[in-house]
Amino acid sequence: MIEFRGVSKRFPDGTLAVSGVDIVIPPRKTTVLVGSSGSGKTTLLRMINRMVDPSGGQVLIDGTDVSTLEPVALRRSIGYVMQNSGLLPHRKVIDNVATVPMLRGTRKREAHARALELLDTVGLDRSLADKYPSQLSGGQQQRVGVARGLAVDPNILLMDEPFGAVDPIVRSELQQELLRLQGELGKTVVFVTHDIDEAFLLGDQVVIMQQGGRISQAASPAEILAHPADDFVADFVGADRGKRVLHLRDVDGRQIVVDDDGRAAGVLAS
Amino acid sequence: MIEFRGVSKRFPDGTLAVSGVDIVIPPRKTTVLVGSSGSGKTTLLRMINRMVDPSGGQVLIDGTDVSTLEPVALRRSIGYVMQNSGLLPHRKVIDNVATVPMLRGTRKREAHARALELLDTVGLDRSLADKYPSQLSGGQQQRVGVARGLAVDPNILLMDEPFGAVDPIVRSELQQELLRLQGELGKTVVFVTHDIDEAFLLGDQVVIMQQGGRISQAASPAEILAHPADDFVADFVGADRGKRVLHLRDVDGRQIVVDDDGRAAGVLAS
Amino acid sequence: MNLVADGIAWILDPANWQGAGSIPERIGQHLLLSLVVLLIASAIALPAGAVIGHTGRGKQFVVMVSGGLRALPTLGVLTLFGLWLGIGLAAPVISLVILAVPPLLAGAYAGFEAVDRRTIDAARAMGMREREIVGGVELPLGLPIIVGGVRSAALQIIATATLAAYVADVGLGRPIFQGLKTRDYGEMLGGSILVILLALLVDGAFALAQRLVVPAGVRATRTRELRSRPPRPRTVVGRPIHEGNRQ
Amino acid sequence: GCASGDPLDSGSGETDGGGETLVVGSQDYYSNEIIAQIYAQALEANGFTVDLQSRIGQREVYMPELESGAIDVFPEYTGNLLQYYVPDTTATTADDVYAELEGALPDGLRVLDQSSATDQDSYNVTKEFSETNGVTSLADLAKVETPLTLGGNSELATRPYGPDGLKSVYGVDVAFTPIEDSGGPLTIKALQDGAVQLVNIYSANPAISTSDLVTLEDPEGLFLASNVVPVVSEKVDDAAAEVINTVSAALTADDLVALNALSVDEQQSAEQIASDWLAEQSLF
Amino acid sequence: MTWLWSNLDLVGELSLVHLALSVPAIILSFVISVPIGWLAHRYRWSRGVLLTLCGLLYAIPSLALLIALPVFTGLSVRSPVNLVVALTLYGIAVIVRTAADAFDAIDRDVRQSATAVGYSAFGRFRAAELPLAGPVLLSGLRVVIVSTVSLATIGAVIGVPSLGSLFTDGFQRGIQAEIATGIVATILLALLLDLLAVLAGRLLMPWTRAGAARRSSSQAPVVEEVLP
Ligand SMILES: Nc1ncnc2c1ncn2[C@@H]1O[C@H](COP(=O)(O)OP(=O)(O)OP(=O)(O)O)[C@@H](O)[C@H]1O
Ligand SMILES: Nc1ncnc2c1ncn2[C@@H]1O[C@H](COP(=O)(O)OP(=O)(O)OP(=O)(O)O)[C@@H](O)[C@H]1O
Ligand SMILES: [Mg+2]
Ligand SMILES: [Mg+2]
Repeated sequence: MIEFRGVSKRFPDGTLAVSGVDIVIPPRKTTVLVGSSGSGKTTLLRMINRMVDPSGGQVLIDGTDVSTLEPVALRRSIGYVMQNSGLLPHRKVIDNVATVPMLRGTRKREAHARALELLDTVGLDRSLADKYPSQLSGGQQQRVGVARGLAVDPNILLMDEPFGAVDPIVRSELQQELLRLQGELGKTVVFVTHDIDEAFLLGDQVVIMQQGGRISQAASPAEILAHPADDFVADFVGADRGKRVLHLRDVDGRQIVVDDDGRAAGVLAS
Repeated sequence: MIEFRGVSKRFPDGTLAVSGVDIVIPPRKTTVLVGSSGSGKTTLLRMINRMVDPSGGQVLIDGTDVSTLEPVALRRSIGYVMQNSGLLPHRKVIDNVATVPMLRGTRKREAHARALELLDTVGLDRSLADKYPSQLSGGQQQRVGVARGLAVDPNILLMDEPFGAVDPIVRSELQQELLRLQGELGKTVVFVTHDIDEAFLLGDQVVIMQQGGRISQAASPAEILAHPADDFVADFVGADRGKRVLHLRDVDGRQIVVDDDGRAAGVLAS
Repeated sequence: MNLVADGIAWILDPANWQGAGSIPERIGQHLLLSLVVLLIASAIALPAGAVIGHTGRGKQFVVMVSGGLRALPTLGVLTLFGLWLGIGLAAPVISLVILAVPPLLAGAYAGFEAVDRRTIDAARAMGMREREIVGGVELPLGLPIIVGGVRSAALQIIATATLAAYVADVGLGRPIFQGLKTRDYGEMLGGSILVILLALLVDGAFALAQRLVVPAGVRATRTRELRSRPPRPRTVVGRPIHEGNRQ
Repeated sequence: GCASGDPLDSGSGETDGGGETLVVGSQDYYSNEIIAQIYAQALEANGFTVDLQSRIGQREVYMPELESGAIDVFPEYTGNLLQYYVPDTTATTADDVYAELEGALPDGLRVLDQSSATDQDSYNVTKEFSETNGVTSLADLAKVETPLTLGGNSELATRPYGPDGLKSVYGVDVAFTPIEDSGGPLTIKALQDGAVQLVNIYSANPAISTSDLVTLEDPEGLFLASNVVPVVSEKVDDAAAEVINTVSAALTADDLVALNALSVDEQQSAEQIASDWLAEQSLF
Repeated sequence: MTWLWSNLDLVGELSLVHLALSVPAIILSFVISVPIGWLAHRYRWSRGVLLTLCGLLYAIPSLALLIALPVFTGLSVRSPVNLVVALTLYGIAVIVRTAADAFDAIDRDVRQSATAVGYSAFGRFRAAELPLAGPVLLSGLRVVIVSTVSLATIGAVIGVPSLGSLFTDGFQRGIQAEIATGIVATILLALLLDLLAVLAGRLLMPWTRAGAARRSSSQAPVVEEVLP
């Protein structure tokens, strides 16, 4: 369990990126932070592995204040996946995946063997192990990024817009893959996105943030849809799909679901 | 009316970006080209103003083969809006908007007066006229880009992922603005996106392209949803939202529309 | 250290400030020579760099020429041309021009190259002609880097123009050579100090110029680069048809 | 061949106490290099180990090294060297100069026998200039109406026989243009092009005859006699001195001009010229 | 040509001497500049000072530096070490800025991800920053190689033998072939070392080739030496 208690962050240049955040992130579930650009999602996420230290409040992991933990050791125990994968471009795929275990002292043979297994886990062919990141497609790179995040079998996996830079089709594939993986592994996943659809798809808990790093609502997707906490949330939830108020319309005998603007959203199962 | 007749494009390096495209783009309507990355959308779009010349086939505007037209004059008669706005960073907003009219010989006073009107048209405050592009937000820059595209009152407006790099909320705002504008002005708009939602929202006609620059289906959104031409289209149309097959579920007495994965899509109007 | 003091004493000695070969005269010669060289080299290198940067063709040429010319030892070129052309300014001017071309070419090329391709693409799509793009977009946006190249060249010219004294009775190289050969190290260091001061002064002036030529709108962005949010990576499509060259 | 040895073994010959290796140096001047080569090859032929360091620049650079013991043998010129130590010397004849030089050298350095070969500074004009102005001696220059410019290495500007010496001894006013090739082709070209009217060329320079120059007489003894003389350190023992003295005795003034001609006109290397000369003289 | 054939030994010897002068200077300036460049990159405030100081070196006429250096080092003017030190200083002037830029140019994301996976500060420098700066550092090194080899000839004027001796000697004796040979030999030497550097770069940075196969745009810039 990760807990934020009255956490704020003001950067040296005066930007207030996060202010007064109280939230509990339940274990073995996926929590998605969603909000528009600059709303402090990344900052919040990075406080968990001490890439950013809060200027006020506390971040607790299983009851321990992270500020008492040694940052390097802490980071090595937490998986981190970012947009553009953040792979080291000068290391082969397998070395990238094996980085953290080897930093923690695992022997190269073992670390590589485990890395190969992880490639299977994330659905990559083992033949890619000896390639450099630049020789992979964006989607493949992201998978490697996930494999690297899982390499030390961490309890916590932080993902910062991991699918932000890939194709819609590939993104959809990766999302399904993540759902499958999470079903198998049951990590505590904290996932950042600015795409409300992705948030609703992946999140057990969705945290909607607004400018200034305040939390507008934190709840399950259905709950948020049914009872948006305020106009901002209602707007934000609706924003990405025009309106979320839907109607049924008959087209050639099929029930098409359309929104307020008459735009097609899908087909009702018959 | 813009017409593509058996148009192909093979780049000097051998890439076949567009192959055998036949399509008619109706006047005063919005046609959206949608497809995943590399499917040839941009290439197709740029054939209209001769930024790319087809290696086979013809592109006709109102019956005239564009290859008989002088490229510079042609481009000056067609509006073009791109991602990242493509504004000249060293010119003030007003000069950016007035660029093409002034290239065509309009006097500075007139061009500036017209540019100010255009700022109104796209919903920008006139006080922004003397700012530089870098001093505007991404959304404002895109509006300036649209204003610039409209500056010579062109019949045709080409838009290449104009809202690709902005925030979801701002994007939604810009989409609404474009719908309003198009309602008022009735240009022939050719719009490129990789976002099927955006395509369905904006397009009178939606053209779905697949790898290798072939057209899978060109029809109205509802038509595509109801009768996808093939598995690729069905997949693509569904891809972006998980699945488009929807069900109704009761949450706290409200009818929530969910998809196959149980993910919330919206609320049915009661 | 007292050598430096000797150098300063030489500079301050009023006897060195008058008559033939006085300090002001040497400085004037040095500056004039440097200026002439810079102008000639610019006339050669800047247009070439601009063309290559604009078209994107011939990048290998820039690498080769700037590498090759840099490898040309100035002393060798100077002596070779000195033998051909005799004493006087011709040989030093030629060898200094060769010295100055690589940074100028590289600067001009890099300046044009550095302009965001998407901006140029947009300008072309709007219907700007190639020369309008060069003059109205690439030149103003690339100017800071181009001036950077000129600055770098000017610095090297001024420092190396001392070698001109090897074959011509010109410039601040004279006291250096003379001091060297007569063991008057005060004179030699005095000359060197003057060259360094001159170089610093000119460098400072160029640094200022470089700031001034940054277009206003571009300067405004400088402050906001704190975070990286790359937009979806995308290709710029096609080698657009330039005006006139119909196929 | 044994030209420059290990490049990173700096000039400090004292590094190891072996004592056998004699460091022979030469000026940055081709003629001097030939003589140094002759010394070196003669020493080697007689069983000495020699490290030849050619082209060490001008006197100002190498003299301190000789004084410090980093160089053991150096071909020098009596007059020029004496002026280096006694700028206001009044000696002009070869013997006077040699005698005074012996006393002027700092501790640790001595000169061996001087050779009859000379290579002294001399002022030259073109034959045409000589004829039109009727100038054959430095004294004649005073009556020339047109302004005169003297060309020579920049150190000439401050030498006692430079412009100041011309003025005080012969009453001749000259401007000075430095040409840094020690009376080489650039100097001669400048003279022929008329950029200068008067040039300082070493008397052993073969260009004086090949380029049809006239060497002006020096009735007042402005220039000191300057004979080739080896300056040596204490490391040079009697046996080595004997070898070098033999060479000095054999080298004549005409020889030197001829050797220089081989270098400039035939473009032979100093090493080659030296070994040919030694073979021809069959001294050892 | 005849001059060259009869003096091949001399040219070969001088080339070796020339190498022995320039290679240490090249290596030294590289080894010294990388940490300085890193400092300039890491601590913004130091950047202006460090880069200006290094740029200043460039303004010192080489002859003056060669004569003045011994005052500080106590070496003899024509000691090769003296020349090596001077060449090293000029090399530093060229490469420090490139080094700083090389570290600046490292993708922020990669840097942050290295931090995020738990590299210590030094571990990150060694395992990520240094290799990633590699291609740009190499381009800086190549400039230093070429300019150092070319500049080393200047030593001939103060009596340090090198290929430059062919210039001073050829100049005095009026042998153009000798000077031309010196020039060509200098260029060949520079190109040879440059080639070695490129090959070493390929060997040490295999990923740059792998990347080039896919997208050629992300290579090191051609142009390094432009002041900001
Ligand atoms: N190192 C920093 N120094 C100063 N301000 C910063 C820094 N990092 C972030 N900020 C500012 O803090 C605010 C929140 O940034 P953050 O990166 O957390 O937003 P975000 O929600 O992740 O946005 P995005 O969707 O663009 O990634 C922004 O205004 C940002 O400019
Ligand atoms: N100038 C070019 N030379 C060679 N190939 C090119 C060129 N421009 C585009 N291509 C290739 O042509 C194909 C189609 O490119 P295009 O940019 O039209 O795709 P797109 O659908 O617009 O993609 P995106 O969504 O990424 O913008 C791609 O494979 C691309 O790599
Ligand atoms: Mg973020
Ligand atoms: Mg595109």
